[in-house]
Amino acid sequence: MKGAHWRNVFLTSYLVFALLPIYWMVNMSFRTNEDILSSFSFFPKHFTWANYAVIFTDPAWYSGYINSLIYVAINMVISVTVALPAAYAFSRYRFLGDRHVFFWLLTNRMTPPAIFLLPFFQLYSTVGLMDTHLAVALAHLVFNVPLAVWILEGFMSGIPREIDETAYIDGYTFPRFFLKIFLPLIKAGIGVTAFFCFMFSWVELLLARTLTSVNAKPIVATMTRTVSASGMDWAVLAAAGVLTIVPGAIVIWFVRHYIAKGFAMGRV
Amino acid sequence: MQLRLDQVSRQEGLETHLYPLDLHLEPGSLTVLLGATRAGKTSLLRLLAGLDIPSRGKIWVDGQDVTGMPVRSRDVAMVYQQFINYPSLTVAQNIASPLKLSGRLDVPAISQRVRDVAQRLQIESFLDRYPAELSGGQQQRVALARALAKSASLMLLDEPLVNLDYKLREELREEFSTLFASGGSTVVYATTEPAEALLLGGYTAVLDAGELLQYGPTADVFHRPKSIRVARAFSDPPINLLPALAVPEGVRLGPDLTLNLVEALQRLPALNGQLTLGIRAGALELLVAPGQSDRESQRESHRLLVPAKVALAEVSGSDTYIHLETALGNLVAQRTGVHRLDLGELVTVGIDPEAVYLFDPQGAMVLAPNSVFQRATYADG
Amino acid sequence: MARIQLDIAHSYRANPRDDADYALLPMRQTFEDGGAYALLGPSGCGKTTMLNIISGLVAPSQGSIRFDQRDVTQLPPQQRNIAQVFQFPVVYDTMTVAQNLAFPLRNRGMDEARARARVGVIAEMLDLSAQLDQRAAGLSADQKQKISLGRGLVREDVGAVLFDEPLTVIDPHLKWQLRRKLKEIHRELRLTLIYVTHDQVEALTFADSVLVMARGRVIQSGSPSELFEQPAHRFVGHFIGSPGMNFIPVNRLKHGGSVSGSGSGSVSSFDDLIPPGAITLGIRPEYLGMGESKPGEPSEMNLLAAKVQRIQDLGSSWLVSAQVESGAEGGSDCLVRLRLARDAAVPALNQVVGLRVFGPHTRFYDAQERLIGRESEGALR
Amino acid sequence: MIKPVNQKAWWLVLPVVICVAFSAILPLMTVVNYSVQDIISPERRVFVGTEWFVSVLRDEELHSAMVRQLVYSFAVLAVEVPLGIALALAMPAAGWRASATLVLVALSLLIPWNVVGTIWQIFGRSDIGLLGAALQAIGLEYSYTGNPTHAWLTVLAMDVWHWTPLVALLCYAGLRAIPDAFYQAAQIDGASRLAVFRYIQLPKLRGVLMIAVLLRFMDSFMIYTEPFVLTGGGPGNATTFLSQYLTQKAVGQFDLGPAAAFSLIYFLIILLFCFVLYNWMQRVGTHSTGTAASDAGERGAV
Repeated sequence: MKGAHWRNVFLTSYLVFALLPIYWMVNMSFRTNEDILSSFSFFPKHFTWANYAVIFTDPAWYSGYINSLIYVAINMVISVTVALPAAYAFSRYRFLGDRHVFFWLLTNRMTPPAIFLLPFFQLYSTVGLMDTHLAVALAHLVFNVPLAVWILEGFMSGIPREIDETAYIDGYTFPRFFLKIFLPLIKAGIGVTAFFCFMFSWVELLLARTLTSVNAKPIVATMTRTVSASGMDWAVLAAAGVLTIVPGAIVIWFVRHYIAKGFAMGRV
Repeated sequence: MQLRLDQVSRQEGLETHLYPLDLHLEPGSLTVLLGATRAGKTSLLRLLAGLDIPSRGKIWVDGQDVTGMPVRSRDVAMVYQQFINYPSLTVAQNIASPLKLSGRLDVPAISQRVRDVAQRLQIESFLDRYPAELSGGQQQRVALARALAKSASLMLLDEPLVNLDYKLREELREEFSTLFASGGSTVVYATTEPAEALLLGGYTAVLDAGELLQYGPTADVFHRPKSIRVARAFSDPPINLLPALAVPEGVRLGPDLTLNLVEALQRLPALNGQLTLGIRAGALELLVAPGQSDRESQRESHRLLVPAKVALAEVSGSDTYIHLETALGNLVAQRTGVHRLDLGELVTVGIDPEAVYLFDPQGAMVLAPNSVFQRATYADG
Repeated sequence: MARIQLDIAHSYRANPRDDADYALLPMRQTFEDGGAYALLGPSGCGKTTMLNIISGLVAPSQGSIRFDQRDVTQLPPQQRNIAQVFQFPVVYDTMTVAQNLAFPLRNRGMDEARARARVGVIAEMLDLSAQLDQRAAGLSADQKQKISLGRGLVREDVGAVLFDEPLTVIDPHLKWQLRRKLKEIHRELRLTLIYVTHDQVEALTFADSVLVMARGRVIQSGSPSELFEQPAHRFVGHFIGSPGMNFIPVNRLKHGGSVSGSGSGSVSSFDDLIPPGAITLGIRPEYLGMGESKPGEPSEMNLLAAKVQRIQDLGSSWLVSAQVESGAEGGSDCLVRLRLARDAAVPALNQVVGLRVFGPHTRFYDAQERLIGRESEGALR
Repeated sequence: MIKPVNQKAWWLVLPVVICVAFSAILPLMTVVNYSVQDIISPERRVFVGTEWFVSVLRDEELHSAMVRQLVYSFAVLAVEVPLGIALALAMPAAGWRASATLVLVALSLLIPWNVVGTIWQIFGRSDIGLLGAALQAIGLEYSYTGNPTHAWLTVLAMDVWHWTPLVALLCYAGLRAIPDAFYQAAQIDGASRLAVFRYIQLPKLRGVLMIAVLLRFMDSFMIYTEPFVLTGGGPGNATTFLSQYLTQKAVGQFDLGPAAAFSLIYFLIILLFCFVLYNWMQRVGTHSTGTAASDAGERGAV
């Protein structure tokens, strides 16, 4: 069929466009700096793991990853936990100012981190949270919690309210119903939400960099600083870059079946 | 459980779902809530369950005021028209959940009870499956099983059959009467279908536009509707209603079409003015060829014959409903069995004075066929 | 306008092994030009699959479909010149009602003027004229479904119009009007109409010829009254009519049939048709009569003793359930139902009555549940 | 059935309100506080009223940054929305190919924004980058560090590369939500591929497109990291968007007052856009979800 043919051509060409830059970085990450600068090639001539070795041996590098994973994890947990009950409230009840609160939450998702830069700096210095994982995790709540509420609310609205009522009639208390009956029903939603929280917290640079200096310094910051410092160690930088993609790639693989649904549900 | 509603009403925002009503259900009785969609059946059920709180009025259970009592602490079970089960639990766990929570029974007792109920509903073979793996009919059986297993003192069913196939509906409905009988709990059953109310028997409460119009033994309500509205709500096919002018010897339905009601009128105060004559499809006689009736018993004497044209012959179950166009207006007649009548075919209908209702200008019933009423005493049993 | 011939089998599995794997077992069917057909059966019987094969939405895994003489097996729906109406309303939200109705015509390049005229006619038929310029999105579910119906009927040149449970979302009181519309339309346009439903009311009312389906087979096809009077299979007897046919295990002796031991009757008049041995007697509740059995006197011949279990008042008639006691030859207990006319004598509860099971409407079924001696039309006289 | 009113529900929302308040409202208040003071040193601060606001609003650089920002944001929408829709239509509907494509397409969304920058930094360099080298090869004097236009285009290309998948996934989800009956009916009605898109798919996608536009507009409106890494806002100010400018002021020059005032103005602008789009969405949303719900209900009834 002709239509299908053109679709595939288009799709393939887009995928090339999407993957080529990434491939290029991967390619570089397996080459030495000299090789990169001297010759131009699609495949690593002198294939080497050296760049990765550097990262895995040098604490300055790998601690970056660990830090990032820690605060992303903290953020994910907090976001989902606080968002669950709120989303339930929004999906099931009307209450004073519900729509305003919802809108207000949205605005936070929409506010440029740049705006919060200063005050966060001040605030966290005064409460002594500077350069801690918690600081970044909390800061990222600004955009992740609204998002979590948004997506979960969508998933929950998809569940008939009669199930809740039946449970109450059967004598379930709210917490018990919520944990035993309701959560299993929105597993997918929780997965997708966690995925999005991970994603936005993992990719954010500005706040993460500003609120940390040494102990909680995230990989993203580490990279930017090496850019400025050492005379452009392209190969290692590329390797570092590749490694930052890996966790995301893994997570997305797990939620691949729900992700489309997740987007649909995200109050969309 | 003895249940009393006392001037209970329900508003949501501006719209009124239920106007103040009184209702009194005897322990162990079966009550059918009959009414069209949006008549207020579901609102009433939700009040009885305690899912909603009445805007005004009180609800008494065994003499104790439960108006504000939360659902959890009430002893009720509910079956929805959608097939509502806990998707994350197996059929067995679904049925067991209310028992587990009540904590009245120990584990072996519970599993025993689950098996019994499952057996009665013929789902024992699915106990380890998940609801999603079952057909609609089976899912609804699970929902029923869960409600029955709880053996709550009040059991509420909101059009439980409406989403099932025609035959499945018939089968389950057949089982209901025995299931309810065995339970001993007070049952309230909402439906839109008059036929269903009749098959279930018990008591019927007719609802229309948020008003409780009439409550009483089902056959009684059917045969002696208080008003036109009740008669309309409780007739399928729709009851035939004709404007009728009171005259000495009976009622005039049209130019030189007068129905002789002398005998009946002797039992009544003098009628006058514009009345409404009602006759149910089943009571309307259909003479396919003039002179020949499809009934043995012919009361040639006072029978009023009206020529008619067939608009549509609807076959429902084992009956044929014939929609007719006549000088008096559109009528519906019912014949047992499956009959083929072509659109436009010419027939004659017979209106039997013994079979008609009369309603006064305010719509209140003044005359009902007495023959049917006497027989109605057979009904409960 | 077309005569449709199917010679197909269909399975959704790659290589079906046994019958269970087939959605449709190998079958030949012919739909005559201009006929009104219904495919009736419980959900999962393959009726919708058959419909989609005719329309071309599904390609049969075996066999061929012919419209008149032309083989259309490989053609997509667009080129088959059929119309189809789906269970749930499908409207193009951004278009007005008129544009929706005109859509199939525009796509086939009919000129504005003619299209508009045609749309007018259809809108008139379905009384949508008032809404023609409204946006379809805003309308109620049944209005939307009317639009879908309209799009199905708007093309005059179609070979057939296919309906997949089109009245599911229509409210009950509107249903009969739409059924009538469909019948009128069929009479005017003489289109071939094929109508899928699980609801016998729909099927028997709408169709001249009904195909009763189960488990991927066509069990019987015939006119509504044939299906009612001459069920070719016990399934049909049970499925058509409500309540379904009564079935009583009987033992055919050399001379005279013995019905589950108690009571016996001569069936000499159709000896030749019925082989001796264990068979099943079928009779519809409408035709099952009671003999006079005054206490003390010996009951008349050919009566089957049964104990009255339940009496239900169906308003226009009585439904009596009675238990037939098992007899010597290990005939099992069975419950039978009688439908008695409003003015018939109604027995009392637990009274033992004599059932007149032999009559012109009595049927016999063999061990394979098939009607015995069907070929002799309206056999038993 | 409409949701019941229940004020107790507030208890469920409270945690969210608290944590967002802690990380949003408090900061905002400090911002307000700064914006009306001149902070000479932590000890010495002077109330200056609206002075900072006035000066910020007069700031030429800000104006140009604002203009650049708007042009950029609209360019982003103009490219990404159509491309995203096309992509969604082209993606396979089911099977392993579907999930594979899904993952590949979504990949770029999971790359830290500065790494995105880095990738393109490398990719675009004419000495070691494929893109740069290629463009050189075909005789273009391409340099995203030297030539403002090139820089701007590169940033745009990067954004398209980075964010089109979001639009695509949203639309993809929207498409999957359309019941088959619609396509079947269209087939029966003899609709062309184009008609199907025009009368079924596009209308059904309205809801999701709203979201896509909203998200993309807002996110592009606050773009910071990628250009920061790639071009550092240069050459000149060619790729200095609002966030860059703000950050320069706040962290770079550390003059808190103006930065705070700027932040507030920035925030209000965003809030305005948000409000308009949100209500717009609500209207369309209620409409489209309304039909969706009814469909669902009907499906529930079978």
